[in-house]
Amino acid sequence: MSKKKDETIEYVKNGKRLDGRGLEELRPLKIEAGVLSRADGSCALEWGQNKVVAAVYGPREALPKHIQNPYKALVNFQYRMATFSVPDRKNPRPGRREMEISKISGEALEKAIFLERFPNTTIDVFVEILDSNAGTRVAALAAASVALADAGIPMRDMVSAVGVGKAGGEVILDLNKDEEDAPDAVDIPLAILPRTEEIVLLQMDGLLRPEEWKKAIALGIKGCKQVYGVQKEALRKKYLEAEKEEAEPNTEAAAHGEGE
Amino acid sequence: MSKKKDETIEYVKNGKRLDGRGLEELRPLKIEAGVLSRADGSCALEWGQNKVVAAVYGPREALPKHIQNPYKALVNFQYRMATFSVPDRKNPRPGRREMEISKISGEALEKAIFLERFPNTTIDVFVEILDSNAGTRVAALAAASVALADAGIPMRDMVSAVGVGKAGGEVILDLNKDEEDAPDAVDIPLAILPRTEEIVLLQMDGLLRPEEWKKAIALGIKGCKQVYGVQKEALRKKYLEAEKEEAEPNTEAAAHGEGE
Amino acid sequence: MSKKKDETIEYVKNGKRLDGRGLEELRPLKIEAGVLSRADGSCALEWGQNKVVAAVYGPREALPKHIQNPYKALVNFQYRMATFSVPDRKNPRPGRREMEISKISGEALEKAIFLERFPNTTIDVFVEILDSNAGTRVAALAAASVALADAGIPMRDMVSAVGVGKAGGEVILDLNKDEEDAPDAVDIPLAILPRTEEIVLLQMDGLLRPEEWKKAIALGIKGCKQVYGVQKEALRKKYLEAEKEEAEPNTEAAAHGEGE
Amino acid sequence: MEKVNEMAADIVLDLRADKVVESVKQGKRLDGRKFDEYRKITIKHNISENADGSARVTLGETDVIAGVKIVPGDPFPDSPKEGSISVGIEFLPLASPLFETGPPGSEETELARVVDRGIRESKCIDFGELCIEEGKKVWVAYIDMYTMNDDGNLFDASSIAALAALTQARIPKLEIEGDSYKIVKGEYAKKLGLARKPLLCTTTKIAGHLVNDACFAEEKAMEARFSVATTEDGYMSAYQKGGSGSFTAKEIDECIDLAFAKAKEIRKLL
Amino acid sequence: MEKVNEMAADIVLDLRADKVVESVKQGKRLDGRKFDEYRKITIKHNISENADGSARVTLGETDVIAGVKIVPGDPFPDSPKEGSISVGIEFLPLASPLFETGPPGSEETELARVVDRGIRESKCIDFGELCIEEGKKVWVAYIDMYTMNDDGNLFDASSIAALAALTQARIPKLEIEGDSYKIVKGEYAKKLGLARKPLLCTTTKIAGHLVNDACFAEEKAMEARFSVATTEDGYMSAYQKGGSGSFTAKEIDECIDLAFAKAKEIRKLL
Amino acid sequence: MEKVNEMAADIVLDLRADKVVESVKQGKRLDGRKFDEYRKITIKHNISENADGSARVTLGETDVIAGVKIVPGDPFPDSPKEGSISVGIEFLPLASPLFETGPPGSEETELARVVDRGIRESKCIDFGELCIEEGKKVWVAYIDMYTMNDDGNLFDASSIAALAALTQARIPKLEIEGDSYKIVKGEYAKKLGLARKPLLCTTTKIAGHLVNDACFAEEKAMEARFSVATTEDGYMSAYQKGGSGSFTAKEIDECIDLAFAKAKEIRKLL
Repeated sequence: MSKKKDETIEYVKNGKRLDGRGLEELRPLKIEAGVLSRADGSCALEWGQNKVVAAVYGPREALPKHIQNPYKALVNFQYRMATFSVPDRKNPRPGRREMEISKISGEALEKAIFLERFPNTTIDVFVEILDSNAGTRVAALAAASVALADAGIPMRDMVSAVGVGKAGGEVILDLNKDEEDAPDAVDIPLAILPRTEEIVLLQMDGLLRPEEWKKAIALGIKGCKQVYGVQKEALRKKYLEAEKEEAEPNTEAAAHGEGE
Repeated sequence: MSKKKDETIEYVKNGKRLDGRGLEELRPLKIEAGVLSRADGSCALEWGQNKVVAAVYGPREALPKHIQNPYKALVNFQYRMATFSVPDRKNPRPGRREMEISKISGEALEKAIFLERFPNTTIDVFVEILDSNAGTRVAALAAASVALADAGIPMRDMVSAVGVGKAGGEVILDLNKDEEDAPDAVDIPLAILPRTEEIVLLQMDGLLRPEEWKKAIALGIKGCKQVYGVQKEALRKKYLEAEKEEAEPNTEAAAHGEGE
Repeated sequence: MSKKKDETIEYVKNGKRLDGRGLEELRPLKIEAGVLSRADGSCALEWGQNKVVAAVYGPREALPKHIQNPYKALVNFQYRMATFSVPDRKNPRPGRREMEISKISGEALEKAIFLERFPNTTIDVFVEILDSNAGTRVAALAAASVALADAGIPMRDMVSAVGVGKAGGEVILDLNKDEEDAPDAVDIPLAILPRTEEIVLLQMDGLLRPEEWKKAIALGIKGCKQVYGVQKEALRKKYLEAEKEEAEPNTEAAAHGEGE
Repeated sequence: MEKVNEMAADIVLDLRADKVVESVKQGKRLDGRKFDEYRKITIKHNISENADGSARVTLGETDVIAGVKIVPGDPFPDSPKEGSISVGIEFLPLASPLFETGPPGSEETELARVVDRGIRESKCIDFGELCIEEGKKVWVAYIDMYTMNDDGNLFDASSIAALAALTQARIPKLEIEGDSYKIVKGEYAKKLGLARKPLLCTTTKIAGHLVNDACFAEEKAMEARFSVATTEDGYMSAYQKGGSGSFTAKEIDECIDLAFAKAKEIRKLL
Repeated sequence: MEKVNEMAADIVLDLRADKVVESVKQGKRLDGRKFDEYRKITIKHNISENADGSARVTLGETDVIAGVKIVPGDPFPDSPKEGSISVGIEFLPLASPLFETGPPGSEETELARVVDRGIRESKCIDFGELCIEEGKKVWVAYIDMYTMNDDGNLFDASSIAALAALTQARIPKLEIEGDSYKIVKGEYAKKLGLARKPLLCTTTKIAGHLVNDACFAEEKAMEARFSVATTEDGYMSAYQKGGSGSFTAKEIDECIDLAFAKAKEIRKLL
Repeated sequence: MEKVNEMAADIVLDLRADKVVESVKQGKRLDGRKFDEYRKITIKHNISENADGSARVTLGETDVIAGVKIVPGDPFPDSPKEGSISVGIEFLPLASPLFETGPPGSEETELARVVDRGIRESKCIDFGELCIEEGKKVWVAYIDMYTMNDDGNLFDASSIAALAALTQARIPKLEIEGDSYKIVKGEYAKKLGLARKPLLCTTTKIAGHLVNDACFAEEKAMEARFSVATTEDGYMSAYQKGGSGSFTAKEIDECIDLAFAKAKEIRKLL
């Protein structure tokens, strides 16, 4: 809850952060689409120490029936952390934090998907955090977005996400855990539709001045677009592989294709 | 659970109780009907330190369907205490005590309502205790009864309720918390239909002799009738106001009328 | 969890065990069929200190409907322990152990019952442990099997069950609690269809060598057949009594027959 | 052996309830008992060796088991010198086609709490005697009841079973080592003393008549019930009215008289 | 008094939402307010004597209660010298036909956590002052909110209620006896100090327009909402975007300006 | 991309199960494997830095993750000098269209308990070594497993993943300050020693034939399964029979032989 804060650390020195990054530099980001055979779409994402797997099922009939919306598909987003993915073992039962993140992440995806094409259905998005070091919710959202595209769900745009914020007096991109524990830390999870820059997820905690916010949002949008590049590349790679596979059909894959 | 009892207190002295009341005197009782706009009927009640809000919804379709009774409406009573309404913070989850009170309070209302007119429906009665000092269940029932009438639910009679019992060797009306903690305390929540004096709720705990009971029941029925007076007055006042409002229609109220 | 093990005890001495039994000897076993009037079939079983009551309801409609199997009846087995049936008071909520035993015991019964005759139904088997001293799951299964027969459920065969295992270096039948706590204890719950010797339940925990297993399974099958004898005798007795009752009809019993 | 349709079962219950009402109106009960007559009561003690006290009680075909476990626990902050009791019941699904598995419902909760009050408020157990070390450790007596067969009047059957189990209950022997406590398995320090024997007697109102020890079919036909816990020295320690009907004050007085009379008879069996 | 059909209720809500949208497009709100205008706000303090601080807040017909209980608890292992707060809300079913009884849902959880962050991150409470004994005991301030009537904008109403309750909250008097602590009932050591007064202001987006303090019907018509907690000394301590729609960066800036301006007005009422 | 109808999905599963049975009757498996042949096994260690040991295991397309957290906890009263283990699995809904969110079901419980027994009963972990202070504090090793993709034989995949995670697991460094314990984040005292390497091997019975490492379609067609945990020094530490069918004693013997042989091969990969 309350973080132990070391007041003596210099979070930024000569334009470099504790881990050697520049102020506007992302941690290494690796995305792979289509990693699970049973899901309709899936994605593995590594972002610094964060390790995330996302899977999409649907659109499938929403059950029980009384939750169905006759005008559009529901988005059911479930963000969960493995018990061992955090420094202190997490209780296996989903907590309030996971519930809140799931809710707003689902809402963040809604604008991106052509939901009205699939009335009475649900699109289930499951994300599991296997390892963590600050920024897992934006990692989860970025992975979910790729998994949706991998599932062939028709979308207006990707959802690209990044953390932005403040530590040691500077506005910085993609805070890691040490930075999130800074005495003056501000954490701003942000997600946008990269083509229109529409903001679909935005939270903040910490003490922030409006003028700092102006810097942060500009940097955040820049960061989201970098993430967008990696997302697109992952999908391009998957698409090329799929084309290759189609050219050389693979019986083994066919034998396991019942789920799709 | 077990109460700390001070053996040296004189609970009744010269016909006066610790708080200055006579043996057969109620604490101050204030009832207001129609205090919430979304509910079909509602009531705010203050009784000594006790502070209660009741709301009624229905008759509305009972769901899930398999709970429906084709011969009559169900009464679903929910008595709940706010976490801060008691000396030690209450666990927010409903406890066994709240479950028991809810059950018998719902049963106490059944005889008063023409349930057979509304087959397959449920009449939901929600009562929240905001502050407490002994006697909240009878306060809840008195408030619920007014809220039912406010909702226009057809009733045979009000349900009027009071606590009666014993402290310091005397049979007294409307015990407060100090009296409930007396070493010889007996607490008897009682509810009747005031016109016929039929008993619809009756509990007791403590050590009581049959001869004391005879005194207590007579006093209790007297007390219930006093409560009945205040209930009727609250409804009369609401009815007069409603008539006044009808004479001078109010657009603001109309704008919020969708729930009714 | 971890058992306190006394390393100095001689579990077998001159072919006799701590409680005086021979290596291949069962504890006293008593079975009575048809002990509860509301259930469709029932059984009381005492096996050493173990005391078990089993009841069967069904085949009855499986609800909610989506669990129904159009080809066969479901078997819903619920093994539960009373809070006071064990040395340390058991939490009243069903635990993981009870859940596992319920699952595999239900599966053990499936092969014995002509399930395909009762599509869309459930056969509910409830077993309550009132007192325990090692081997309650096999006691439960033996009792359940008799209760099924008592309910008139058509069966291929009984399910007969026994514990077999190792303590003090010897392969022994029907371990009691002292033996289960031996430093080298191995516990093997076993259930078979006695006519074909088909194994329908088999678990083991402890450190066991394959050659010890060969001895154990032979002994276990022998033990199951002894249990089978007692099961048959209980049903024969009930059947004779039922015949007698039919000859001299009893109005009192008739008055309580609504559940059957 | 047919697939029982739930609606069909409901209709059967309604028909039986109608018959009960008709019969009571004519001054008779379907099973021939007088209005204030209990069914045959059996009490079997010590039915579980692992319990610190236990009993099985039948009222006709109604069958309830109670077991007591006395366990070291933490005192409540406002009574550091007192132990406590905890009473629970589970309506086991083996006892009735109408009982389902799940967390305790409102009927179970009501029953357990009424039995609890009858015992607790009678002061039959001296909570001060259950203190192990002031403010640190006390004995908690868990009284857990289970239904085996429900043919009506579970309130009285449970109350008798709970009291019968308590009369047998023994407090375990305790080894104190520094600031930790350890129960010596299978050994006992002494019996749990009972200063009084509070017993609940329930009277139902069927077709305007007061009827004791209602069987299952009679309960389906009742308007309301009233339970009173009485002691051998002339006290009442709990009341509970249940059901959608009502009682007059005069009827309550009759119920009280019945409760004293019936409890006196039952107490002899303990 | 008719049996309300749920589907019928949904249609009514949809129709009202359509009207809201039409009206907003024409620059008007159905109840005549300006886009940035709040409904009448009332704050009533100390509505529960058993609470250590409490308040009831209405925004028009929206009605929320908050109560604070300050209780000794265990410190978190990584902050042995600090107390803490815990914020919860229950959408009581008496407040709306759409609320059901049950464990907290995702909407309740979101609201409670946003109000929590607004308070916690503003550092208005000095957690160090809530230490009783380092590593052993600290004060935990439970802030529990309940909806009484939902006519929209529960976020802001809850935030105001929570802050109003906190401004009144007092820390109980404690008697320390050896290594146990006992609250002296009804006596207090001091007020809970508040260094800042963070308040949440929520702006909704309806038909592309930014609208404050949305009533229930307006919420049904909104695309998205954005909440900002601001302090009197020019800081923001929490953001939360909700809903399926989006905001531009420029709109967010406007929401922030509105939040500072509106919170300043509301703070005067505390 | 079509809306999948559940009934349709069931029919597809039934058809595939029929094909599996036909094929096995002819001595073949649909994917060409021999009856006793496992799919390709991969083991990836240390997949989570925050875990004290972790691994990801694939059996063909079946994909399971296990992580270990070693945490100070209270000893059981009857073994004050011994630490313990706790094994759990969650069938994550991302692994299969048939898995739903919710509390652990009976299949998850069975799997976790069988993996637990295989490890615990093999005595591969010296619980005495997990003692921190007798009667006060011990280490508890939580082994939590998650399914990533279910293409059958989750039992064996989970058992391998759990063992692989344990082989890597390290006991955290502990600072003892008075009577409180604090883990030094990111530092370790030593590896968790493993005296044996118990591995579960599961044989299914399909159309009367014994088949190892059943894929998802084969599991739908199986009559029963039998799992045996074996150690490298010739012991068995757990059995579990599951499913509605039966085994003969002779078949069990074959399953045991297979389990020893297969575990020996798999152990080389660790």
